[in-house]
Amino acid sequence: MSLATQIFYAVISVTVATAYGLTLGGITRKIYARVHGRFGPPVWQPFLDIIQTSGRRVSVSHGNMFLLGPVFRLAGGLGTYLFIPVIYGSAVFSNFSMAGDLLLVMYFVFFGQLGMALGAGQGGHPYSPIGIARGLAQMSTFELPFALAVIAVAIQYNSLNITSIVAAQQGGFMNWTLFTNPLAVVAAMISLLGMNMHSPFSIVLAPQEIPIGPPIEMNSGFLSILQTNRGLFAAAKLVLFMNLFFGGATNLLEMVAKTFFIYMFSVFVGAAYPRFRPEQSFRFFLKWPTIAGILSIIYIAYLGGTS
Amino acid sequence: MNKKHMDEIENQMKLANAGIPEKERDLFADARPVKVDPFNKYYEGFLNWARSRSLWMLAFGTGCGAIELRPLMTSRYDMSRYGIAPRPTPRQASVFIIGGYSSIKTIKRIVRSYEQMQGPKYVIALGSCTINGGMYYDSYNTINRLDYYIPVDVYIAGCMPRPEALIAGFNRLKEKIRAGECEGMNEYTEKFDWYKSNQKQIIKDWNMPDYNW
Amino acid sequence: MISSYTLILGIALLIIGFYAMLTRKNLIKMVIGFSIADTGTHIIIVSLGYLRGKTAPIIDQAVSAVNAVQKVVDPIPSALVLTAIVIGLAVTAVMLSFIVEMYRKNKSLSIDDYQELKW
Amino acid sequence: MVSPIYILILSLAVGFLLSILDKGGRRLSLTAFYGVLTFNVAVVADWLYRFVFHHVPNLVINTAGFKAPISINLELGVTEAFVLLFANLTGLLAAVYLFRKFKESQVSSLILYLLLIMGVNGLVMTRDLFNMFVFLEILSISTFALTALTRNLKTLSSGFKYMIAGGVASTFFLLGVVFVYYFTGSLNLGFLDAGQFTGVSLIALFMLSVAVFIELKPFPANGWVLDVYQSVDSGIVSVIAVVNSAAVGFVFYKIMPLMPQNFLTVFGIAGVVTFFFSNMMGLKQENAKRLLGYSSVGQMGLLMAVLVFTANAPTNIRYLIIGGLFFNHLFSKAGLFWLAGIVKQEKTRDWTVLRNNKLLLVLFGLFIFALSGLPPFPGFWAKWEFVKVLVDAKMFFVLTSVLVGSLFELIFLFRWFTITVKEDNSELEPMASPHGSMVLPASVFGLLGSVAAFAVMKYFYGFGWLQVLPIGAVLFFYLTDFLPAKVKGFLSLGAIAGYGYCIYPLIESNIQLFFGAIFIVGSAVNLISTLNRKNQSRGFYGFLLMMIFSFGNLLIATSYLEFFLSWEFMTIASFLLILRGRKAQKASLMYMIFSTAGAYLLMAGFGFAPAPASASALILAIESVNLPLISIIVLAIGFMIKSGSLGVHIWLPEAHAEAESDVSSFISAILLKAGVFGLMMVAISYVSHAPSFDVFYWIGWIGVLTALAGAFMASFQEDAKRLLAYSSMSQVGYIVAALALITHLGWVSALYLVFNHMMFKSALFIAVAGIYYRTHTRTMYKMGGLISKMPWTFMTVLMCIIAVSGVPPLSGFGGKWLTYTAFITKGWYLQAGVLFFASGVSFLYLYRLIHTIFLGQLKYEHQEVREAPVWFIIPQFIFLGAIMAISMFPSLIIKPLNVIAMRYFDSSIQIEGLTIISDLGYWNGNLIMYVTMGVFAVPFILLLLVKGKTQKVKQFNIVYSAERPESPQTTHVAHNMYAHYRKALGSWTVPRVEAFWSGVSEWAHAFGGFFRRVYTGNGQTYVLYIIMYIVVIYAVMGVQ
Repeated sequence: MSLATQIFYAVISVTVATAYGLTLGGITRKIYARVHGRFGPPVWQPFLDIIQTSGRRVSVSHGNMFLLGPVFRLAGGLGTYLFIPVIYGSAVFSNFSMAGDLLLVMYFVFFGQLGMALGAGQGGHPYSPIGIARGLAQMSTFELPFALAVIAVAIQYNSLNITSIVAAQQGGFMNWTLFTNPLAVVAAMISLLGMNMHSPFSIVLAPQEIPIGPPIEMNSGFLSILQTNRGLFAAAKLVLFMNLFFGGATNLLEMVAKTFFIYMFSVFVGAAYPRFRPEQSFRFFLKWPTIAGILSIIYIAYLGGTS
Repeated sequence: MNKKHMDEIENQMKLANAGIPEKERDLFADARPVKVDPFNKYYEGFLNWARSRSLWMLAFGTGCGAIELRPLMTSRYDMSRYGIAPRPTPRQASVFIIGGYSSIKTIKRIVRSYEQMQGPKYVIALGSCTINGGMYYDSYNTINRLDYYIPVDVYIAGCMPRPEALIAGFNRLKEKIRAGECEGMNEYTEKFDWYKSNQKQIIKDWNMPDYNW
Repeated sequence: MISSYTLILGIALLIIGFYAMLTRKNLIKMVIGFSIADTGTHIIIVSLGYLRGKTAPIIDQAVSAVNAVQKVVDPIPSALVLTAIVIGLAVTAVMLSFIVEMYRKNKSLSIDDYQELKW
Repeated sequence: MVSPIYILILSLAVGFLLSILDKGGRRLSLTAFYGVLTFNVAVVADWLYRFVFHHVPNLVINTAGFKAPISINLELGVTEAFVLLFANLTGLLAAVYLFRKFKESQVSSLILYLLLIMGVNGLVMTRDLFNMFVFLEILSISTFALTALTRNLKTLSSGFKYMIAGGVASTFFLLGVVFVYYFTGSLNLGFLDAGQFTGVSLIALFMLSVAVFIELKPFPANGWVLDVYQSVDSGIVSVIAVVNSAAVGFVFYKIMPLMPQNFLTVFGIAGVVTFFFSNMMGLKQENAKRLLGYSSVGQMGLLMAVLVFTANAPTNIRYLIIGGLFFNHLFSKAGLFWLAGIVKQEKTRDWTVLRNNKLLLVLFGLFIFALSGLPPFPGFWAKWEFVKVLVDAKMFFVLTSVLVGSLFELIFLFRWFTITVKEDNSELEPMASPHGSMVLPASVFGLLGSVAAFAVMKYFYGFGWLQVLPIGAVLFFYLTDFLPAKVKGFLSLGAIAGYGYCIYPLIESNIQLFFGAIFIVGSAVNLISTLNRKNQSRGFYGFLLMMIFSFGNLLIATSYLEFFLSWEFMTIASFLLILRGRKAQKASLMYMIFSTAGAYLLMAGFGFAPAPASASALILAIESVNLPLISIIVLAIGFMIKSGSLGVHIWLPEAHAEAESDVSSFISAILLKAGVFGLMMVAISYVSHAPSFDVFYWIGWIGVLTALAGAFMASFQEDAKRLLAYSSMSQVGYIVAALALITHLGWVSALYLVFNHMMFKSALFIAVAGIYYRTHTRTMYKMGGLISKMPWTFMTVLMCIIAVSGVPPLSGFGGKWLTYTAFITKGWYLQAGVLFFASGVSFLYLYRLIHTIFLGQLKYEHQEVREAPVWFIIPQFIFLGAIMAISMFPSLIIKPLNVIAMRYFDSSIQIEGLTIISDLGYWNGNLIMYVTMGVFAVPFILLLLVKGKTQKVKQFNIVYSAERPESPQTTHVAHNMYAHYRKALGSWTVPRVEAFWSGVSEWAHAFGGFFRRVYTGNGQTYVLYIIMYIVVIYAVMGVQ
């Protein structure tokens, strides 16, 4: 495959993922509205919002790092997505997954978060660091159960290569990690709640406490970049979870179906629960999902698991 | 143009920021806001369409009318179906709803918040008080006409206007946006000195920069 | 071989001396105790060298150099004790001179009053 | 060729004549006095020279024309001559020291002094027990009288206690002598042997030996001597502590052959007990001379123990141990007592006045270092060999007590040292310039100690110049200290280059080369930052070079001793460097204590280890050494102390934070790696000789928990350097854990992390140094918004924190990838989970570091701050360049590391082009870099398209709930940034280790304080102790 083809495929892949991610965002808002007893915005509202924010004629910048923050963020989202093979067996959607394995994906997630944190930090607004401090602290805690789950998966399939993990889950839904290693999936799905930052783990944006936290100074084009990333990054995370725990996907439809349901899990939880205080959230992650993660490792590694 | 001349022009573009103490002057930007024209007619038309369908409202209840925004947001009237959403920071908001009477103390905050919004930005003035002072017309502490101080796009009369009236106001705003008539942002820049002198006339403790970027 | 009475006397004096040193608070009495113990030591030494019925190890008219070995007690303890007495005397003298000085400085003869240095 | 009998005769004769001579003027009598003392030294030195170099047989002097046993005889052999030389020399120097006193005092003190010296000489030489008693009494009486040289209540009362105690002891001695005679019929040592003492006659021997032992001041029957040490004039005390003790100690040595084994064992143990308790009680002591007293008493106890316990050692080793300890104690203790007389300050904390006089300060340091048993002084070698002897004899109780006691001693000595060097002395009156006669003796001993140190190194062990080089560096820069700092800095750079050139041929393997790059090249680059120093920066470069050369010497050390010597040099140098920090008193002390504890463990561990068979460098030779389990454990703990592992890490943050800014980078980036190097050495032996107990499994856990705890602690720091210090701890935890995997991939990742950490932590510390240089604060919340003022530094910090955190595309990710892969492959799953957690937590402190310093609100006082000086920027960018290079082309570093690790294991990774493939996954750093660049460019262009007309605003132009910010201070969120996290973690964040160690310290001090209550100050009690001590010893020995 030539580099040009690869880049072309990547562009398609990214566009689809972004569009899909944004649509999911719209659906979320719709569902939230329905839970509230409202009609809710149209599903394509996120697209309109992006156009609106990109269309502002002026913007303010607090400095170079502020300017680069959103760029880092979207680069992080793009990179994360591009290092994941999205559809098993598809050339178009295999992205740049030959650059690295699962560990690369897990660490590339931080690329954007770190950059965004720096950009927001230069904004000089006190709410930004408060939000970031919460975000980083929460991230450190939900990464633990997620890492444990990933380790369990790596033990189970004896690989950190996402493609081979997906390959190992082919041939019937009973081969999915969901069924072969349910504890790991429990741990990972709970940490997904934290990653998606819906209630009860929405302590970073927390509109009523620290008006949207880190991106409080983000405006116009900067914000539109962040909004784009929200869509793309959400898709990337979902695809990763689908690959690791739900047997991956062999076509676009299966991908959409599976990721939709994975996403709906956090949406429903988010619509149903009020927000934790920061320390409650941290403690929660260090308690139940971590225990589940440890148990999954014990189950897989020491009790013989499914092998 | 030589360098000296350039510097002179630049200095003219600078704001004096006389209200803030010497020590803090370096901490505020002193640039003058400039007029920014639309890029292209058709492109602007497209953008205006999107803007009209994605109105981000600054969650700043300046007066008693803010009480009417709650039913508007919640299930009874649900503004979100029109693409109207509250935003907690003026940096991201595009619509500023002045919720009724503005005391001198509040107008200072209104000016600051308005200036911090990134254009194109729109103002909906709510209730009689913003039009002619309403029941506070002779108050020592309340302004009578809001558009002396910031450009207003839509007035919604009434005391109080009901959420239905608000929705009607929003629809009027949307029409105006789509028609390209909402250039309050540029109006403010063009008549910047006039607005400033009006504002400074009533705000005595002017301890902020002349333009709050 | 040991002339037990003198030995017992010596040991008794030694113990009395130590007892005095341990129980008397007065500095001079302590020195006296030391002297008594010293004397006890000397008696022990002499008693160790004493042989019943023999004479002092001085070679004169009574004891000729030839039969000295049969007639005299062991001369070495006696020689030792002479030295020890001298040394004991010197030590006692130094002690007493210290006590005089100490009394001049502190106007007290009780050992309890000289506890400034400790720990 | 003068017979030593003339020493006695002349001393006695001149002693009697002095009062007559004094009539002719004090000058005359003093001339005669010093003449005799000099004569003594000359005679003994002459004899020692003959004994050593011409192998003259022992000299036996018969008196009164008869041979022993009829008459008293004296004997002078090499040991006697050795002891006498130093006793007489000390006597002479102490007399010189007392010169001004002697000029004014009564002539009788001169006479007494001569008698004392005569008594010492006689005591050492005589072979007759009763004669010994006589000399002992001569010695004692003259000493008693001399205590009253300065006559005040304290000296008199302590002298009286001394006399009472001495009287009791001599009574027993006399009884012992007589009983010996009674039972054996002989008083001459030449005609006595152990076989003659059986049954009831043992009592005679018991009395004799216990009396001598009491004279040697065993705990607790030694309260009187402490009072004497504290109160009596320093000159006289130096004589009592050194000369008298030496003589009496020698008496003990002479009667030792008579004693049965159980006597010896009890005395040896009593010696150890004395050593242990004296030093423990010393912890609480604040009076300088009394402290020295405790130390003296302890040293004598140690000497007794050594005499007893080295009986089976080879002769030359035994001489080295005994002689080393004896000489070490002698010259350092005498020197310190003399200094005490010069300083005239009672409290140790008032010794700060010593700083006025550089020569005395250097001497003080020298004596303290010698007394603590640090190289190159003789005590070090003695202790090293003694430990080996004890280990071989399996005397672990003694070993432990001696090492712990030594540690106590080191603690109070170094506390004293750090106080003297650092504590504020503005309120004290400056010290009067001392008279030359008082300084001379100490200087002579300082010089003598150094010469002896050099002699041992050169002639006993035959070390080459490379091993001596660290000391050479210090001396060189001591002499050229007047040069400006920049010149010295460049000289040092040149010296490092030269040194590297010299040791390069000695390097035999890749692993040495790798650590050489870390130690030498890393140091050289770090050294650039020191070029920013102003003025002369006295005493800095010497110690810096000493440290760097010691690093290098570690690499090429071929024996345990060489390794340990370099290790100790490194410790000393780094201690002195840390001590330079403005508030580093406590930090450096803590560092020294922990380092020394580690060093003692190493000493014991090396003692257990069988000697390597091959002559190549230790790191290679160790491969074939089968280290016993205990050795592995002890060595590993020793090395882990140096690398700051959890539990023994508490020195680390203090030392890093309080050292000077440019020193911290050395400590963190390079010094910690020395610990890793040591641990690697242990692991190499472990690879081929794994014992049944899996030590490295637990080391792995410790490493992992260190990583986590370090990250937690770092997140809660307000001080930038402390934060970096805890970060170092965390990172080294990773390294240790990876090393402990004992797999190919584990070692590759450990070495990769070592390299990486060296670079980014150097750069970070230098960056913080630059910031400190400009802002004069390390407290992060006092900074903020510096990005606009120090963009280059920001750039470094940004890149480095990306590298630390392991975010792709920079080199840190490689470390994470290798580590996790290695852990999962090995099967250490839960450990990997903890490491993941630690890595997540590391984001907290990294963000805090960069945000609170560079982002947020710039403070008023920093409006005028400029970019850091270029000397700070250059090394940062050198490291940054290296980081970028290995990020771009990871195989540059992975390939050599792969080769290094393949020496011990089969390779577990394949390198295909630019992709590195493990059993579990793969990683292509190059492609990641390009993809990252690509995905970075796309949003950047996108942003330029959509951002509209952008106005650059300033720090107060923020939305602030429709208000304006009050001040930068109140707007900058930085203080206690992770309060919620701390709250959530609750008891996890309680610094238990600190609490534990402060508890240990408190308990040790409390015990010291408790036990020293036995010294009530009452002379009568002391007599009681002596008598009870005799009874107890009697009971313990089981004599009928």
